[in-house]
Amino acid sequence: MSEQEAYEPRIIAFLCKWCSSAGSDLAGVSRIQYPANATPITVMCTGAISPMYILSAFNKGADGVLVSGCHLGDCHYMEGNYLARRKIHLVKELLEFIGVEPNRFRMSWVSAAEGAKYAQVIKDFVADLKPLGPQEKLSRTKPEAEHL
Amino acid sequence: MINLQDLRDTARDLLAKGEARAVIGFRRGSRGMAAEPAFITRPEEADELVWDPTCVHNLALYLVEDRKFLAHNRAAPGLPIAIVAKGCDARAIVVLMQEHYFKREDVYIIGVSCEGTGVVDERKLAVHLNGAVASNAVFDGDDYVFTTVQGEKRLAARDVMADRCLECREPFPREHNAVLGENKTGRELAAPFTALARFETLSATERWTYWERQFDRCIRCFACRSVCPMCFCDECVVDSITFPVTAQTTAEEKANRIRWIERSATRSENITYHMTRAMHLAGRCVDCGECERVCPVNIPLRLLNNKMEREARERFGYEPGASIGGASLVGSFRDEDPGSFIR
Amino acid sequence: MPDNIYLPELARVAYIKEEVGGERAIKTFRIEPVNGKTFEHECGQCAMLSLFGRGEMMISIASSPLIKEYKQFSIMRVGRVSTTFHELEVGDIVGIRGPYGNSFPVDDWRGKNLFFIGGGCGLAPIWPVITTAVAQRANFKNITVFYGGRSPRDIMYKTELEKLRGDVDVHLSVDKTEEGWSEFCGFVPANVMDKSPSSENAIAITCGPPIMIKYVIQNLRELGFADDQIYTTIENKMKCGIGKCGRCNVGKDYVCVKGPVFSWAELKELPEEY
Amino acid sequence: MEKILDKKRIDDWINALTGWEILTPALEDGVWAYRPVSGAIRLDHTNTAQPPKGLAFPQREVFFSFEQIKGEAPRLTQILPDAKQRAVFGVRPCDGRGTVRMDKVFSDHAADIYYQSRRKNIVYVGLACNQPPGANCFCLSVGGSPISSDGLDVLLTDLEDRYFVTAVTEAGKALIAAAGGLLAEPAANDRAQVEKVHAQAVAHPQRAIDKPNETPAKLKASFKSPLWEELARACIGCGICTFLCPTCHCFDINDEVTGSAPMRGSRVRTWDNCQFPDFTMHSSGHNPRENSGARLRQRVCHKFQYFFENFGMHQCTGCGRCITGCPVGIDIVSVVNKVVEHAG
Amino acid sequence: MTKKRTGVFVCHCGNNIAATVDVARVSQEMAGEENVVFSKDYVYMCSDPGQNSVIQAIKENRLDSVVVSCCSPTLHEKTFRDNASRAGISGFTCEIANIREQCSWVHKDKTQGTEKAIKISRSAVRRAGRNLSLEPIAVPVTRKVMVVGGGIAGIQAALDIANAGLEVILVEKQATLGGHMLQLSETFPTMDCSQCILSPKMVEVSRHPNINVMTYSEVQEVSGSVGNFKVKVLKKPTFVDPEKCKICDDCTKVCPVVVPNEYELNLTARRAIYIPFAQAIPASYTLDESACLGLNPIRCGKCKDVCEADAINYDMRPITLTEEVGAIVVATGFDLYGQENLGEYGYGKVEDVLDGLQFERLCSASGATGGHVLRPSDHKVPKDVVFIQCAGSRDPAQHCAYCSKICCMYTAKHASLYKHHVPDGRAYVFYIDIRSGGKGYEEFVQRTMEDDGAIYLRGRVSKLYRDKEKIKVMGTDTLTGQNVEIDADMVVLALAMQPSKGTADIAKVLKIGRDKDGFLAEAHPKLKPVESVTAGIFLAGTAQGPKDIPETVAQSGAAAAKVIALLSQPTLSHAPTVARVRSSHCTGCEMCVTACPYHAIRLENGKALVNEVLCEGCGSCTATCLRAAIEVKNATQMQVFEMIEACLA
Repeated sequence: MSEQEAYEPRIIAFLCKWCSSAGSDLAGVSRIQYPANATPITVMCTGAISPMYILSAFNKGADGVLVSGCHLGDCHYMEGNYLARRKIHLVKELLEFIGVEPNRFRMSWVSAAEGAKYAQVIKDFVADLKPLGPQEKLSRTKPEAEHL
Repeated sequence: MINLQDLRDTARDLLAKGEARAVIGFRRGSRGMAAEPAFITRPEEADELVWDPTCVHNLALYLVEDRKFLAHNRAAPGLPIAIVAKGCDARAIVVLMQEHYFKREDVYIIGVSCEGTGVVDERKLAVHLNGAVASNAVFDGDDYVFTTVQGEKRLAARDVMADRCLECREPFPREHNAVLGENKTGRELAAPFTALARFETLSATERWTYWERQFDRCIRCFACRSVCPMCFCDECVVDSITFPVTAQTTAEEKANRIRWIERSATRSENITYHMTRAMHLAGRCVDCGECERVCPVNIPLRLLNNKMEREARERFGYEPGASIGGASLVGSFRDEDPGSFIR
Repeated sequence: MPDNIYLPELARVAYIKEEVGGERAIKTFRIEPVNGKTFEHECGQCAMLSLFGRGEMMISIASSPLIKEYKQFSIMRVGRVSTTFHELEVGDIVGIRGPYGNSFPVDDWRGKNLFFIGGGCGLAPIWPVITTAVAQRANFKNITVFYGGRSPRDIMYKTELEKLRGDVDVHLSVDKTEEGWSEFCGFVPANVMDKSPSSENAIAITCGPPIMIKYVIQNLRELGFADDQIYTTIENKMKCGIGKCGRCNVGKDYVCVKGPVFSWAELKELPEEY
Repeated sequence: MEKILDKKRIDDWINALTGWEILTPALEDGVWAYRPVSGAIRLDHTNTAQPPKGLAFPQREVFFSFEQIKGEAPRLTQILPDAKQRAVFGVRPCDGRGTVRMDKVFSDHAADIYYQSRRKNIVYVGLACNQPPGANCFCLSVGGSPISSDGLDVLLTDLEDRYFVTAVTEAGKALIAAAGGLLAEPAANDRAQVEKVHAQAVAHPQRAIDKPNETPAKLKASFKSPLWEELARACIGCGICTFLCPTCHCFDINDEVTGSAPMRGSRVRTWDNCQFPDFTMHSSGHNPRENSGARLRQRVCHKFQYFFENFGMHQCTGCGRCITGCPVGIDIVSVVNKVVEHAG
Repeated sequence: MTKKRTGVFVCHCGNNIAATVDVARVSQEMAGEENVVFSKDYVYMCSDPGQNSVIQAIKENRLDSVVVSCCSPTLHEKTFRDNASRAGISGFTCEIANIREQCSWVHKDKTQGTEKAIKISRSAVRRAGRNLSLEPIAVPVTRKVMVVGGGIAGIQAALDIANAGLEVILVEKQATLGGHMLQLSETFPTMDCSQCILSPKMVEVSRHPNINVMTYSEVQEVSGSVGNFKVKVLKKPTFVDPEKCKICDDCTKVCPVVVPNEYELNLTARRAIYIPFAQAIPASYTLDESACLGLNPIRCGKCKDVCEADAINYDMRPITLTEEVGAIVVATGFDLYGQENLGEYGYGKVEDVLDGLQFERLCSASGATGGHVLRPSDHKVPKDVVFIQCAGSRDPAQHCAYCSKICCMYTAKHASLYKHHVPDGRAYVFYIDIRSGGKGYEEFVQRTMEDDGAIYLRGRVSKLYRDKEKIKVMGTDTLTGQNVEIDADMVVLALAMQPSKGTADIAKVLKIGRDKDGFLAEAHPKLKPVESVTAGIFLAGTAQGPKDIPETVAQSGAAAAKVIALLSQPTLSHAPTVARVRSSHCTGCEMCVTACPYHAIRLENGKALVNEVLCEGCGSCTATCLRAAIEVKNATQMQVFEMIEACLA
């Protein structure tokens, strides 16, 4: 088995409780299989996801971070995902700006009815991450170059 | 062309007439040609004030310090505090007021227009003076004139001007009580975000190699944070977590401080620190460029903040420091915000 | 001095007692070396306790040097590390390094009257001196302990203090009295004035909140105590314990090296940065 | 031991030093910094932005790592820095004298093995300042000089086309020896020229502390002076002055957690700074040095009074970095002068 | 302060989890966690013995927090929180680790599955380790209800609620109650007269001591939350005092202004002052401000002059009333798919092409033609009438994707009504297929075909145009495959049902969601069909989706029952997981205030202050605050921080 196949990216998936987490539940109920790389962290709303969470996940060694919430207009809290969209956009731009591979950070809308989509999102994410190899740019777990 | 006497007279009158309890401005420093922040409370001190290309500091910071001082001593502001503010400084003051850090009536803004020029970048100047040391600097139209041991040296301002000034969107302090100098907004210097645009032509890998080198230099002196008027939090994500925020902070709170970022100047922590700062300044940074100026190891911090600022402008139609009222960038949204990146 | 001054020894928490409850609770911990042997210390010295993953804190050793099998610390819950310390259970392992700082010149005090004046958790730093003096009772003349807390509930070492009576004159006080409190009511300095001890052939050792120390010293001098008859200990933020990290620096001295014990004669020469 | 080295041959000398890591000043993104040598070496720096302090006393030093499995005793592993041999070229005399002061702190009493294991493997090849001094240099005021070899192992003096090489220590001699026949014996005119150059260097006008000898006493007398607060009014409490200082050694110790199942991490030392407001703050919230005035006083007095009282020397080498670097123009020379003058 | 004592319970869920997750290992790994003092796995945690073992373990081990690694929290979070409470600790200290839906059911590899299950459980343990023992917040309730919409849905709900002894405010936009049902002639399948069954209810409403009817009124603004809403209602002026008005009709006789009568679907005209129907409630005239010459005696004032009761008052002004209610029922009804949307079938362009409601009016005895079916253009009796079903429905390409559900039935009704009125006429019905689910529905359609002889043609109408007297209707009968061409006198379109115009606005005002078709969204399609996503706001009638009268009435009853159940409690309980301000960190920058979708935060002397009843705990404030000065209890940044750490440990 090639090196790339051997490497299993570690993904943190921030899911909103009402849509995406429910969506992933539906994927479960429908027994749709997808890779086990993503560990879900359920939050009340994507609007509650502070940019710190994302930076911190990378800092703690995540190879990829996913933020998933309700489609626009479906937010259980009406506006949370609109606020999130703006914040996440900025984080994404910033990460790419300093040269972090765009594929390491991803946002998606997955409704409670889109179990299949959730599975697909994870499949794609894992597939896109594998060629990139471990994330070492923001990760503190990486051995340190001495500071002069 | 600003007449220094007008500046001094304005300051003197404010103090003499008891309309301000102090004037924050610039005075001649002891270090070569450089000006330094001045805090004058007596009318006769007004003549210490100067206005020249070395008035680089964003004095808005000291309004924050003043607030903290008052809060610490549970004192009421009383008379307003007057401050000499360039275009960018005035924008910073507006953001602070937008965030209710102090009230409009607590500040008397003596605006100074940067007109045809901005302020000098000592690093650029050093190159032009190769070795010589300037003891004095004055504005002269679109030029700076420096006094060195070899005599006078006249340089086109734009050649030794700080990048932040070259790219300045508004050299005129829109928000002011009194203002000196003409409104030369829209002067023909470098377009805003020029450096940013240049940088963005690089590939992702090139960008990373660049930032890697920059962040590796950071020694975590936190000057970028200390000098920033927007970094007024009492507790910062990178502070030593053994430090109690206030005397009232409970043992519980101290024990439960989150250590987002270590104090070690390692790459991962440095990057996370600077990224966090950029995020926290998104929609608040007015590009006064102080962080970049003070950095002892010359990290181009403006690029990060500019990036956020341009996103805010172009994608969200948001302009920091434009109005005192109005929602914050991250506390609001528009239906037409970009969302194409979402799957 | 070990060759790596930053590397702590491991020690086991053998005994925990809650002295005082409430927001600023005080707990007493006995810790014994895991590998059987540990450093010796003198009265008044401190040790750096650590919880791995949380950090270190400098605490004065509250047990007498005569006790070798364990070291005792009375810790108030104020900061990050101390709060976590209060969560410990018997058997937990902590780190310890030391001893740091100078000590009370107990031997120079042979044949003298000793007055100990403590307030709040300020009893802990002078406790080793008291217990040592009592253990070597014959070496000293009268031993008197003044100690006070906000209320009866804030009195630490209650049972231990009771045990002292007989060997020692114990004068307790509380700022606010409560039902069933028979002893002095008022601040510690007042209690001292109330008993007005003689400065004759005497040494006064005081420790407690800065404000208390200030007035105690004032009163003692009124009672005729000379500057070199008065001893106290001061604390500053410390990180290294060996005069390098710069935190506890006061004037030319480092509290972790030249302190924490100072005679008033020495202390008043120092800049007021403690 | 004194030698002469043809400037063109300095690279050969460096190449001859096999097994050594060679650091030389390099201009990177507009900043002079010590970097592992690559290509032809440049020694035309006024001085580096940072002193070589970090080589023996890095911003981050790992003391030991720990791992704690629930119910078991924590496992501690001491981590000593790897002892690679380093030669640093182009160190200015002020920074050479900086290392002397660092040695005092970390080696005199309670030796610090982390500092020492790095320090003992570093050889400083100094370069005398015989070009006009930087705008904020004042080494002469603090007992130093542009040609001082204090704390250096080798001192180079630039004689236009060649270097006059003086070995100061045994380590220095060894370094020269390693070059074999590369370095020649100096001729009489070389010595004459060195003396001339040195004389000129010392004669260059510098900024000056007016009464260096009276300073400690005058500072002691000025502890309660209102001047401190006034002079520190603009201070923003950043770490530039101390982090760029060749002699500042204050540090913080923290536990860095890298994993939580089981809990593991390391205890690390990082630079800290007496100008940070929280530096001396007690857990109780009480802060012995509450305002920037007190903090400026601490920095100045520590350098010009306390250290002097303890070691008989100023803890300042006049490199002027804190002046050049200060974002708000706080200028230790004028601060000292003002306070001393004010003390009468 | 002591360490947390957490218990972990790992469920096998038979083989559902155990098949792909080594449950024993998960439980053993969790035992290694700092705060965990008890850890076990069991075959069915949610079974009675399972639940009891949780309660027992809590008591025996003095647990203060619980983590159950099992199925999705949506299924058993409540179960185990109740167990926790029964064991004497706060239910909010209990966390669910979803290792079934999010793990065992979606992975095959046991090693990977187990690893992931451990991560998920560990992060739940870390979170539980910092949970506060919270108890629900008790909220006093206002025992008063607002029903928005005075159609049959609103009327029914209002009556049911009022009869349960609660006060009701019934708000209707139009000048009369009744809604669309009042416009119908007969109702399928029983063919009883619509007005005859509706008007008694309208009267009952108007007379009911517990019901306050506000017609010609609109909801403008809603604040507050379940149990305590504050509603601003705008009452438009009718310029006629219903108390005085004798409905003598003198005023209309003198009114010089003539405008189309919307209540008659513009088949007839009315005056500027008018009464929508004879049976209108309130029984009073309304002066249409937009049509009137100017509410000014000098301009006109004829009506005022003739009114003997002196009921007319030109000085009436709009008034805004603020009502406090504990719950709201939204029954804003439907509109027909408007001609502005429907290009085909000459609707609104070709004369004598009518929509369903217009045809109802033609058949209605109270209608323009006095119950005679005459075509509008020339008042002749139409001999050939074409009925077109699914006009705008079931057409995802151009129009509504959904089926409007009632068209099959009312078209059958129309056809048979027509045949009763014009026995020698011919009724053609173009249909895609017939959906007649419902009691007696299929039989009704059969009767229409067989007894009344309506001609059903399966297929769509391809072309339709006016040809002098006639309307040429061309289409294909897909059953015979033949092209059909009919010279019709009249065409009736069974237009799609869509949410009434006001629905979008009311949804915005009430902050309740709408589905993709614009109908009000129910909280759960199956389990909460009459609840909106916002607590305390319920849905009834066609505003929620197309339905016929019996269904509407049933749903109204259901909504009423929910409201009654809700307000029968003395106090409501509100989740305690709400935002809390760390005022030592708050600088009063107001970012959270603007970010809060519930307007639950305000500044008070320079610091943010949370209204715990309004706060839904979404956490938008947390992510917006730069200083972590505001956090949601039991979902703090510290907890997320540690969960991230746990997942990457």
